[in-house]
Amino acid sequence: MTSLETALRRVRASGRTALVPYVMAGVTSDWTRLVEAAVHAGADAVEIGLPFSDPIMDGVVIQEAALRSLAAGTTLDSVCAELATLDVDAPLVAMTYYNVIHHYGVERAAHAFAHSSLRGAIIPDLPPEEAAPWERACAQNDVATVYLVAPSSPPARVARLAHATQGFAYAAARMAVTGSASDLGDARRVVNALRSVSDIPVYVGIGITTPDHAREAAQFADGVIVGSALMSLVLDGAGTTRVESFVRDFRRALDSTSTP
Amino acid sequence: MTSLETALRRVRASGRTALVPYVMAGVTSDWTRLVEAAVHAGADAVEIGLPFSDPIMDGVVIQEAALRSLAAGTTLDSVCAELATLDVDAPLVAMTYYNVIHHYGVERAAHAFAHSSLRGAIIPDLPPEEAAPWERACAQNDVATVYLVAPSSPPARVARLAHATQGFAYAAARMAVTGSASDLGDARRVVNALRSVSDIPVYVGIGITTPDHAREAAQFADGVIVGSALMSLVLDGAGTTRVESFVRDFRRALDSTSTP
Amino acid sequence: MTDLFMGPPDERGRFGDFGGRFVPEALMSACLELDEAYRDARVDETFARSLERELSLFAGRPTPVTPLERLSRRLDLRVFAKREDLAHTGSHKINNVLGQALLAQRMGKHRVIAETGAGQHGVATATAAARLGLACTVFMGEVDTKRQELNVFRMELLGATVVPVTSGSRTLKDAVNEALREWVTCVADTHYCIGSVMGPHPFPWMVREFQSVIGREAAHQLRELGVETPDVVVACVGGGSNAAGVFAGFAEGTSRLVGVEAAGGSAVGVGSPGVLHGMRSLLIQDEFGQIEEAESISAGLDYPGIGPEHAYLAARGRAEYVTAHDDEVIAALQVLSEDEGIIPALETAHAVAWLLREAGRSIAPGSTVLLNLSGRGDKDVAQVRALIRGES
Amino acid sequence: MTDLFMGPPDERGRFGDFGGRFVPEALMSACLELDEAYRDARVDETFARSLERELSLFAGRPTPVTPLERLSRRLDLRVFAKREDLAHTGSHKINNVLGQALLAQRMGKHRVIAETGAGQHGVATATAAARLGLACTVFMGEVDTKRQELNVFRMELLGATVVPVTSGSRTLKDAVNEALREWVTCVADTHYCIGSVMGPHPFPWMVREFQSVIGREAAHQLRELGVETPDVVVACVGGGSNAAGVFAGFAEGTSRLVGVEAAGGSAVGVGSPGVLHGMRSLLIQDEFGQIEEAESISAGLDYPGIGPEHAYLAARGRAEYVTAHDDEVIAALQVLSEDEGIIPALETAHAVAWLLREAGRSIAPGSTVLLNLSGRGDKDVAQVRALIRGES
Ligand SMILES: Cc1ncc(COP(=O)(O)O)c(C=O)c1O
Ligand SMILES: Cc1ncc(COP(=O)(O)O)c(C=O)c1O
Repeated sequence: MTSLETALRRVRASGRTALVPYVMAGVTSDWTRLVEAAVHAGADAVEIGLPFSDPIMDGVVIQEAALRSLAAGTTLDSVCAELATLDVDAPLVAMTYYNVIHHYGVERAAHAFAHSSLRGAIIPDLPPEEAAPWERACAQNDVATVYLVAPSSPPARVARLAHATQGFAYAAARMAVTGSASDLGDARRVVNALRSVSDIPVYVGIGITTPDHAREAAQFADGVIVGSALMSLVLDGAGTTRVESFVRDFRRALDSTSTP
Repeated sequence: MTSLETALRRVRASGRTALVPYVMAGVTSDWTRLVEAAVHAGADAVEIGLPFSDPIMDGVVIQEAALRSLAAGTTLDSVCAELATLDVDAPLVAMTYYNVIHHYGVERAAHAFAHSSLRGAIIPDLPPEEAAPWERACAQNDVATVYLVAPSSPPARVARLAHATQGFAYAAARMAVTGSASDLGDARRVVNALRSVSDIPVYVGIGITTPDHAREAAQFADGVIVGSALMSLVLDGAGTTRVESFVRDFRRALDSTSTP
Repeated sequence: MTDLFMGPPDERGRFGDFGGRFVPEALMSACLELDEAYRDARVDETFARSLERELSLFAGRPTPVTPLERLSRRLDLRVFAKREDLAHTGSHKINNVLGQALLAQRMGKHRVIAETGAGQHGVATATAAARLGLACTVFMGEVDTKRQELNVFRMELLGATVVPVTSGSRTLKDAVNEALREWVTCVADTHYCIGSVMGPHPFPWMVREFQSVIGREAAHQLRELGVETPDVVVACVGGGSNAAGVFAGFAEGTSRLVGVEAAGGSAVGVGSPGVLHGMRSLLIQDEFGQIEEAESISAGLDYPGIGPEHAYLAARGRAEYVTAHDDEVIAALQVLSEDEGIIPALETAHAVAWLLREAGRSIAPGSTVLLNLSGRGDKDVAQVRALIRGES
Repeated sequence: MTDLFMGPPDERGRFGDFGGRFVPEALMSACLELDEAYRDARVDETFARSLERELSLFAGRPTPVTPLERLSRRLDLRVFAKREDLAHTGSHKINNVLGQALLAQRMGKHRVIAETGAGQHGVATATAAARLGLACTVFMGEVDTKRQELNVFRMELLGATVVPVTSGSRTLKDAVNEALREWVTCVADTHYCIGSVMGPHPFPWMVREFQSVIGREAAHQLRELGVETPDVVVACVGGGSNAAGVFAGFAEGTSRLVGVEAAGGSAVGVGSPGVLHGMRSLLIQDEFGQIEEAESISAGLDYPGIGPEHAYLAARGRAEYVTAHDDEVIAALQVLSEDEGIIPALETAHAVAWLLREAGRSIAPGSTVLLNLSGRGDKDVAQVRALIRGES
């Protein structure tokens, strides 16, 4: 079992619904401070976006964040170097597109992630069918390969993805890119499908915009991922304080439903 | 023999090279005065243009004269009516396009011409092959049907045209529309071809712009037609005096070569 | 209807009272030479083979006959389209110019001249000239050269010289005048490649014959699609070459033949007999025989006359000539585009407009209709856009 | 060269190391469903017949192979052109969209979406959708919607909705991104009709198969013209669909296969392996794996990648990929126009430019060359005019 999964199972075991905010690396010059603020406010893990020029699973907010980050010169190396200066307990999970990894080299990338506290990676355009080299490299470096499950995934595929995913399973609440709508969509159905074949922690993402959504998701999922809502604030100029209070609001909402 | 031909043969018999200036009817409000001026200055006949919207054998000068005339409301009837007020000895020859005649009615037109001292008609787009009804109408009204002969006309055709033409034969000096170039072109060859099959008076036109041309043509032709050069003056504002002196210059040039 | 329609004209180039050869003497020899050369070529197998080769290998013939299924459902008819829009350069014009350019070459002429309105015939002529290595000059009303700048450039790309015509109304009619004036000066080495079934004999006949490949192909293709004789054959009419071409395949049968003119350029509807551009036909003219301007949104129909054979077919009742208004035309263009994925030329849309209007009226439900799709609308898209948006 | 080139890819959609299916989970089922539906359709005679019918009756296939005699003389070669410019909508794009639209219909989808750069593929897709009665949405970079206003209107006339894409560089690459994003939301009833031999498996294979009609026809037509095996087969390459289509008819033989990319968009020349738009192929990217903009005067070649099968053919040396510069391209467009009366698309002119450059160099005198004339230049005339006049 990956150390990410061990950690996240521990969170679930503690009766806590996991909160996973998303921060695009390099979106601002003090982005690592934003990560710290999120953790300080109660994040159980943080998704770290590594920007890609053509993020096909992302809506306008995260696209914009990626463009700003790229314009500022962000690279895989620069992110890893900056993460090295971070001091947070919560595990970090990279989110990027395969070309960034492919170009860097899968083994080098897994190695670099491991040395920068990135304990997992979500690569939405890398399905398990294409992932063998990457999975091998991750396995050697204790980097969890996290897969998404979509509302359209048929049962056999849910089983396959549930088996392949590590750390947690990412249940997409809807057929849409990030930041699209604002409700829980098909989340419950996707989560249940996963539950029926696996006991890995299941987190819901895509469409979680408000603490209310989070509270509702907490009824059936092990965690929630909050991406565009947070990045939208940051694009509008929010600093650490605002980020901290935003994340804290989600934390409180989740805690209000947790069964300790 | 048409009365036009009788008159023009008489001119030739007198040892005089015929001078035939062209005046577009209606080009100015005093156009009939221009005709009189031309006759006064020594014209042996005058070509009277009846304007047509699409004068394909005419160059820019006569096109422009036709447009002005049409814009002023000139019609076949108005021309005939105005000609009735004219008092000149020299025979008048209409020059127009077939649609004007066709639309008016061939018999009516020949009749109207005859009653307006128009004793001949040049219709460049009406070849003898298409002219039977018109020739009949003209015959009944003593209107001469004048045909053009071109440098491209082969011998058999020259003979045919020489036979069909009445009054005079119009020898086109060149393969061109009126007002195109300024020299005698193939005139001599065309005239000779006509001479070899007929003794009808042969006049040269198309390209006779200066008294020198006229003098040269007089060496082999029975007459010259001066169209665009004169109309060009009129378009530029020349009145009766200027027209008279212009025609007189041609007269003098012709007379200087005549063999009385 | 036992007459033989659409055979050769008489000796003098007449279709009944229409046609003939009303040209200046300077052009007479050229017309006679052309007549002889054409009569000779049309029975010459080598010529037929060269033309057939250029039509198929270069111009993309045969063009298909397309069953228009969605439009048919809309109109409760069985509509088929003869797809001249797919011929090289985008309309039927190429059929004629290839024939004439090959004939010019055969006659030893090394140059062609042509008139053009919006530029379709000019582009087609420049194309055929480039293909065969002939020099080419195109006369185009100055007004049109400005309206259709891109077609001017197209002709220039093809190596042609475009001469803006500044006489008269500076549009198509004047371009013909100017081409005739030019031809007078250069008949010896130049062929005048006229763009429709008009002009002096043998042009109306010859151009119809070159275009009749449309009707021959279509009759054969319809039979292959199970249609022995279409109830209706409809085409737009400017000078009338595409209509003549398609009618030629059906004139001997019982099909109803319909030519659709622009309401603002209806030589049959409002015209009267007259003589212009070398032919006796129906013309739009004033009470004094002065030719008037045709007016239509479609440049290709802006001709104040009609080919003499059409005047004859109208007089004899073998074909009927109707009109379509500008607004129906735009609507028809939209219907065909949306229903069938074919944006027709504005000219062609006149025929479509009549079809939309008459389906279920003078065309009985279930009738079989052959629509001659004379050209594609790409050339008209900017204009249609402006018209729809009310910008012009 | 005993390998069987241009057969089906392997189970995972790979041509050697290239291809595959790098898509978000939300699109995985759609890709699998499409794969299955396509495998089923390709062996179904009814499907084959419908496609064959639309290609011939609607799109005008077969397009001819034209011997380019004057160009051949100029170059001391025997050049033949496969005339995709004569296909409906003016390029080879229609072959692919008709196949995909019929497949979409067969899969019960009632809507298609597509990306487009300059608009050719968008117009083709809108056309096929209109013809079959499918709804259609086309994604087009905002920059391109402004550069190509008339193509936007054309698509609208055909009943399609055009969505300007404001993300990223607002051009073709971003239009693909946006189409994929849209597809995620509507896979159930919508087919993504991709415009070239790119994207996730089965697209590169399927699009090549739909385009292979070009090569099949051409091989047959050349034989009829007495050419057993052309020495050279040359095509321009954007995504690579027209090249793949023509190569497919000759890959098993000994012809030299040449793909010509724009010098400013040479995925083979300056690209490196990477993953984009669902495929592993050669891409133009920076040292960090960020995709770069392709730059060319020809919008249809402005794609920073190349179809995976081309990457494979290049890697195996079965085809070679070369480039042409903007100025040679303009000159080549002029030469073909003047010599043969065919104004090619700017994309196509890249292939012509290479031919002009290499005749007598790497192409021995007297060689037989098949040029894939992928499209007509009408769409480019305004741009070419501005370029020649130095206005842009
Ligand atoms: C597409 C199209 N159809 C019809 C016409 C009208 O000509 P005609 O009546 O000779 O076919 C034109 C003339 O330019 C045209 O371009
Ligand atoms: C005429 C033409 N040729 C070529 C291309 C390039 O596409 P592909 O490489 O897929 O054939 C395009 C694309 O729009 C095109 O319009």
